[in-house]
Amino acid sequence: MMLTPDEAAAVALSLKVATLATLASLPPAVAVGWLLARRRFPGRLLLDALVHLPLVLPPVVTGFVLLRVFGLRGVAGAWLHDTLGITFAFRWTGAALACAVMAFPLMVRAIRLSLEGVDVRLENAAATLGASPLRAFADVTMPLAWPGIVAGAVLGFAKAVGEFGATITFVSSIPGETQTLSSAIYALLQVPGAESRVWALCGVSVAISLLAMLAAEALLQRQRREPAT
Amino acid sequence: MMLTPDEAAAVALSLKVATLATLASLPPAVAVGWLLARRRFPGRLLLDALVHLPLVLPPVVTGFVLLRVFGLRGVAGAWLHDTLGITFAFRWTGAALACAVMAFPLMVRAIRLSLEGVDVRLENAAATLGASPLRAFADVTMPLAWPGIVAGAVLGFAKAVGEFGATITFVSSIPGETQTLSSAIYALLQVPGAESRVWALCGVSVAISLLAMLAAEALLQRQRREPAT
Amino acid sequence: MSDVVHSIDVTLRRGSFERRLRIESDARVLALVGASGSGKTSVLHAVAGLLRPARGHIAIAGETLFDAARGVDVAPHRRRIGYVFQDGRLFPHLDVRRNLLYGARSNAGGFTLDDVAALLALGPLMQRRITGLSGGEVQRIALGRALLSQPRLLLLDEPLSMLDPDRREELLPYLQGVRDESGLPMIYVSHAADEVARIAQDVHRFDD
Amino acid sequence: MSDVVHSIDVTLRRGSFERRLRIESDARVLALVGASGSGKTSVLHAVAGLLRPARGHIAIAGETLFDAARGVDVAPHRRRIGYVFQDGRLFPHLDVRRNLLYGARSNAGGFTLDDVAALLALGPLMQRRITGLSGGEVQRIALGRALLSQPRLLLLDEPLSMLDPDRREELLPYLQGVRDESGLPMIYVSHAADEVARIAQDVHRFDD
Amino acid sequence: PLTVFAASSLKETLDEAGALYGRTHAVPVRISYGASSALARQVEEGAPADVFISADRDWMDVVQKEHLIDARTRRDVAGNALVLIAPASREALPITPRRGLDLRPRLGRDGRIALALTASVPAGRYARAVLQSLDMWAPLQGRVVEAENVRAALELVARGEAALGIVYATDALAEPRVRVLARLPADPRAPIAYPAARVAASRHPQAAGFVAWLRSPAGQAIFRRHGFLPPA
Ligand SMILES: Nc1ncnc2c1ncn2[C@@H]1O[C@H](COP(=O)(O)OP(=O)(O)OP(=O)(O)O)[C@@H](O)[C@H]1O
Ligand SMILES: Nc1ncnc2c1ncn2[C@@H]1O[C@H](COP(=O)(O)OP(=O)(O)OP(=O)(O)O)[C@@H](O)[C@H]1O
Ligand SMILES: [Mg+2]
Ligand SMILES: [Mg+2]
Repeated sequence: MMLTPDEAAAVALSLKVATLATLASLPPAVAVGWLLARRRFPGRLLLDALVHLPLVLPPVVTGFVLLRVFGLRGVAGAWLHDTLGITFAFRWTGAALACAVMAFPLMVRAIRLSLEGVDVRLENAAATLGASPLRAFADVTMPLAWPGIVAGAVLGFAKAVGEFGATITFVSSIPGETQTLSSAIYALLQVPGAESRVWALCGVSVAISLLAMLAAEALLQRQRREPAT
Repeated sequence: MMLTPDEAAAVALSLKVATLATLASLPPAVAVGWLLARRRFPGRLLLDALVHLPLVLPPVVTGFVLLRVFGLRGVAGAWLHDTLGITFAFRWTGAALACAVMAFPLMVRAIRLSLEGVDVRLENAAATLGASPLRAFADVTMPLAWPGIVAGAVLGFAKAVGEFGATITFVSSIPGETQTLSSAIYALLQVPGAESRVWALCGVSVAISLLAMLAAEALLQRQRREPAT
Repeated sequence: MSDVVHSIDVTLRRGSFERRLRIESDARVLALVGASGSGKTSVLHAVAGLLRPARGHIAIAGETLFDAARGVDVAPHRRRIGYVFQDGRLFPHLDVRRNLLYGARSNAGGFTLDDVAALLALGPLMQRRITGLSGGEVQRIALGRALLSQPRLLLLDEPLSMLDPDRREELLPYLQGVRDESGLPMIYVSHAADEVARIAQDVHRFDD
Repeated sequence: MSDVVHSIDVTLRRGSFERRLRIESDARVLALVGASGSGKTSVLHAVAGLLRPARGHIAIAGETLFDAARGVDVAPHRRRIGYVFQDGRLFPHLDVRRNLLYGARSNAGGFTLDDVAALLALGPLMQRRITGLSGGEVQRIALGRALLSQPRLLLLDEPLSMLDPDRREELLPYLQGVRDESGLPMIYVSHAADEVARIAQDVHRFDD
Repeated sequence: PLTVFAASSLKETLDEAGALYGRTHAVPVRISYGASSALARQVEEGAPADVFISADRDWMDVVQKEHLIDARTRRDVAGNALVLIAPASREALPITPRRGLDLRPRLGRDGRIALALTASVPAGRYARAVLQSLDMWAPLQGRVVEAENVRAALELVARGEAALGIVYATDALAEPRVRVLARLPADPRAPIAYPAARVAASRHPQAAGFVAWLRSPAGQAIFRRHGFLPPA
């Protein structure tokens, strides 16, 4: 199976977008996951709901909201453009933003779940050994929540590869710039008789995610503890 | 804000669909999550990949595959219809099937993560107390993995409420039969000047999920253990 | 009764740890003593069916629990063993009462919840969650839970190590009573020489 | 030195458990003894800063760690306390060596990894994962880890309870040495009367 | 009820037509909107549709070839035209499309022109074909943003995210936030048409009648009011 230049560009773009989206949203996902797992504060449920929003709303709506906020004419978009020189609209970075937003709830849930499972007593032990709360978090909490962080990253990456509703609504589909693998597949689906190409591209999509999952398993294996009896 | 009869029907349908999708996919999600968490078998990675598929592919593709497989002329669809009298095609049950498939990877991940965190030593303790593996699973493993099961159900429910790409492709968007809240929102997005109705329906969508999340928090609270020091 | 009660001949392997072990004893209560890390807990695990020996056999009170040669390996939940684990292993999602009653069988003449609770002074803890229990409380509940399952064999891994002398003084005679009245076979691991001397009729020493 | 070393006057609350406790002692090594559940571990937690007293103060060797009235509450990680927990609390994601070295400081004349490993016979375990360690092994590593952090106060919660008599006979003199040479204050919880008698200069008994 | 599968871009018009037909013919009409491609595939899989209305002829041809529609009932029920639009918020002079016209000056330094997906969505395909036939396509490379559907392209222009856009005349009429700069000439080889037909498997007695009614003066009046052209 040969890819057309546009399709090859879409594959490369999807990889880039999904990777950036996953890496960039991991730190805030850990932060929010930690807040939800460990802190009780007013507005906690609101934060929880907010995080879930992109899951609950049709992706197109999320894309539409992104357009309004981060578009050239959007409140944040205009400001970012004018003061920091950052533009999301019609750029691949915008695609990454859309994917990150869509993947965020999945990542937060997995990470939060893992953090909830970390034994606070071990963090306390680290504290008696001189570790500041931040150090204890880095030395003990994070490594113990590792499976959840990896799971969150895998889910997020897979979602980012598959996402297109929010992406196409926010940054449209510009070949070579914002046309991801998924938007290419979507477009092909509407062309009579193009089914075989659809399956070919789906195969590429699946292969990418399979590789990501293999990488994740490898990451987990390295620290998997043999179960006790 | 008043809902039109069609919209009210869509809300009711979404509730029905999301509830059925979540409940019906929970048991297989637990089973698959357990397999992935606890068993090493040939094809494990394949199963893992298969489960993630609906996340990786654009929803429309998943819907298309469902249509081909479970449509009235589809292999499985025809068989189910002729022998068991079950029809998914263009029925609300089909919408539930689509939502269940789309939500499945999210549920499995959360559940698997929790199951991996359950201390095998406690299951062993249950065994010495006379619990068969199945009993130990029901008495010890499941309750300890409860946070993950609830998290999986919440994610799945939220996803089922928000899902429309696969649904609309599989069962269309027939008012009163298969038009869910999300497909109604999507249709409205196509109408210039209908934005206020879009936001109103989004509000309903968010409210539903918020309620689900509140219910989940309550479910978790009931068994939340105070952390040790 | 001069039959062999404990007949154990196994090779145990856990990672790099490997040990051949032979015990033949006609004592009801057998004590295992030996250095830390010598394999005492591993033996109890093997008897309970939680650690499969690389070879050999395990038969207690005439009943074969494991025999590699004959392909016998009774599932742990069918062995009817009351195992007080060294690390407690209470179920964190159940309160104290439900922990005690997990696996409990009613048995004419057997242990009852009220007896056990009174003996182990667990009354005030009954509705408590497991988190926050003190070390000795955990140990007492673990012991109670094992007794209430009406086992046909008791495995005790340092069951009194975290108890104060007073409590220990109450429990030892009780365990002696169990030994003498019910004739229940026991394997008892302890580092306390006095305990071993008072409860065990035979001592197997692990030479390191 | 006849200054007050341990000056503790606190009210501790954990769920339904509440206890007022007053200790004034000028002994370097103070033992806490008392029934299971009487609050010994809770006191150590309070001294370590892991359990905030409802009121009162804690001052050890002239340093105020907690004082409700004056609003002093030194963060746990600033208290420089070596705490051997009753439940071990080794880090499951680190191997034995990295557990020992977690929090280790180099200190002229202080404890070194080699000394501690030799003393506690941990050499062969260095590269091992935590899972699968025996009860006594866990206890020894926890002790080693606490010593290597070069603490200014040692809290020992039944640190030898799972060790065989031989090992205990090696460790007790060592702890006595630590007491006599470094002058490190210690609070020692144990149910073993002989241990207490040999290491502690003052005993606080919890009346239940 | 009479079940109609119709292209999304017909929503307001058909909602009105369906309601009117329902009232005058005493039959409830329910309409499922979607992409023509998806609807055609659903008809292939035995969807309970009585009438199929596509946004282009290609997908209707696909189902007709498979004998899934009653070819005798097939009719184009409306036509449409493409218009070049700009945000109403910005001053913009009308444009006269002509061969080789370079639109880039009208886009500004980094402005974009919004179309529906040019490879697949009918409106996008039509737009691209017209631009190509006028030799206006090549200079726009790198300036085209392709939206999921024509209404999304419309929204991009309405919000000022894109400086120009090409949408249906009907879309521009419904959206006050855009102004029409030019009406693009029809491409005689690919006329914009909305074919409707009775689904072959339908047993609804009024299916063929509904298609015919859409061509009737009453039906056509609604299409006209929403800016559609009469079927060619
Ligand atoms: N997976 C493993 N890999 C290597 N060694 C292991 C593994 N699991 C257990 N061991 C070792 O097996 C030995 C025996 O352990 P066991 O728990 O039976 O000792 P024990 O006699 O009960 O000691 P203690 O009195 O300290 O509880 C220990 O040295 C332990 O570290
Ligand atoms: N959250 C809680 N709610 C109620 N009681 C609690 C809670 N946490 C701890 N306790 C109780 O506080 C008491 C003191 O516990 P602590 O661990 O200090 O006892 P201890 O003296 O160390 O006992 P042991 O010798 O058995 O280890 C125990 O009875 C324990 O059950
Ligand atoms: Mg042991
Ligand atoms: Mg204690």
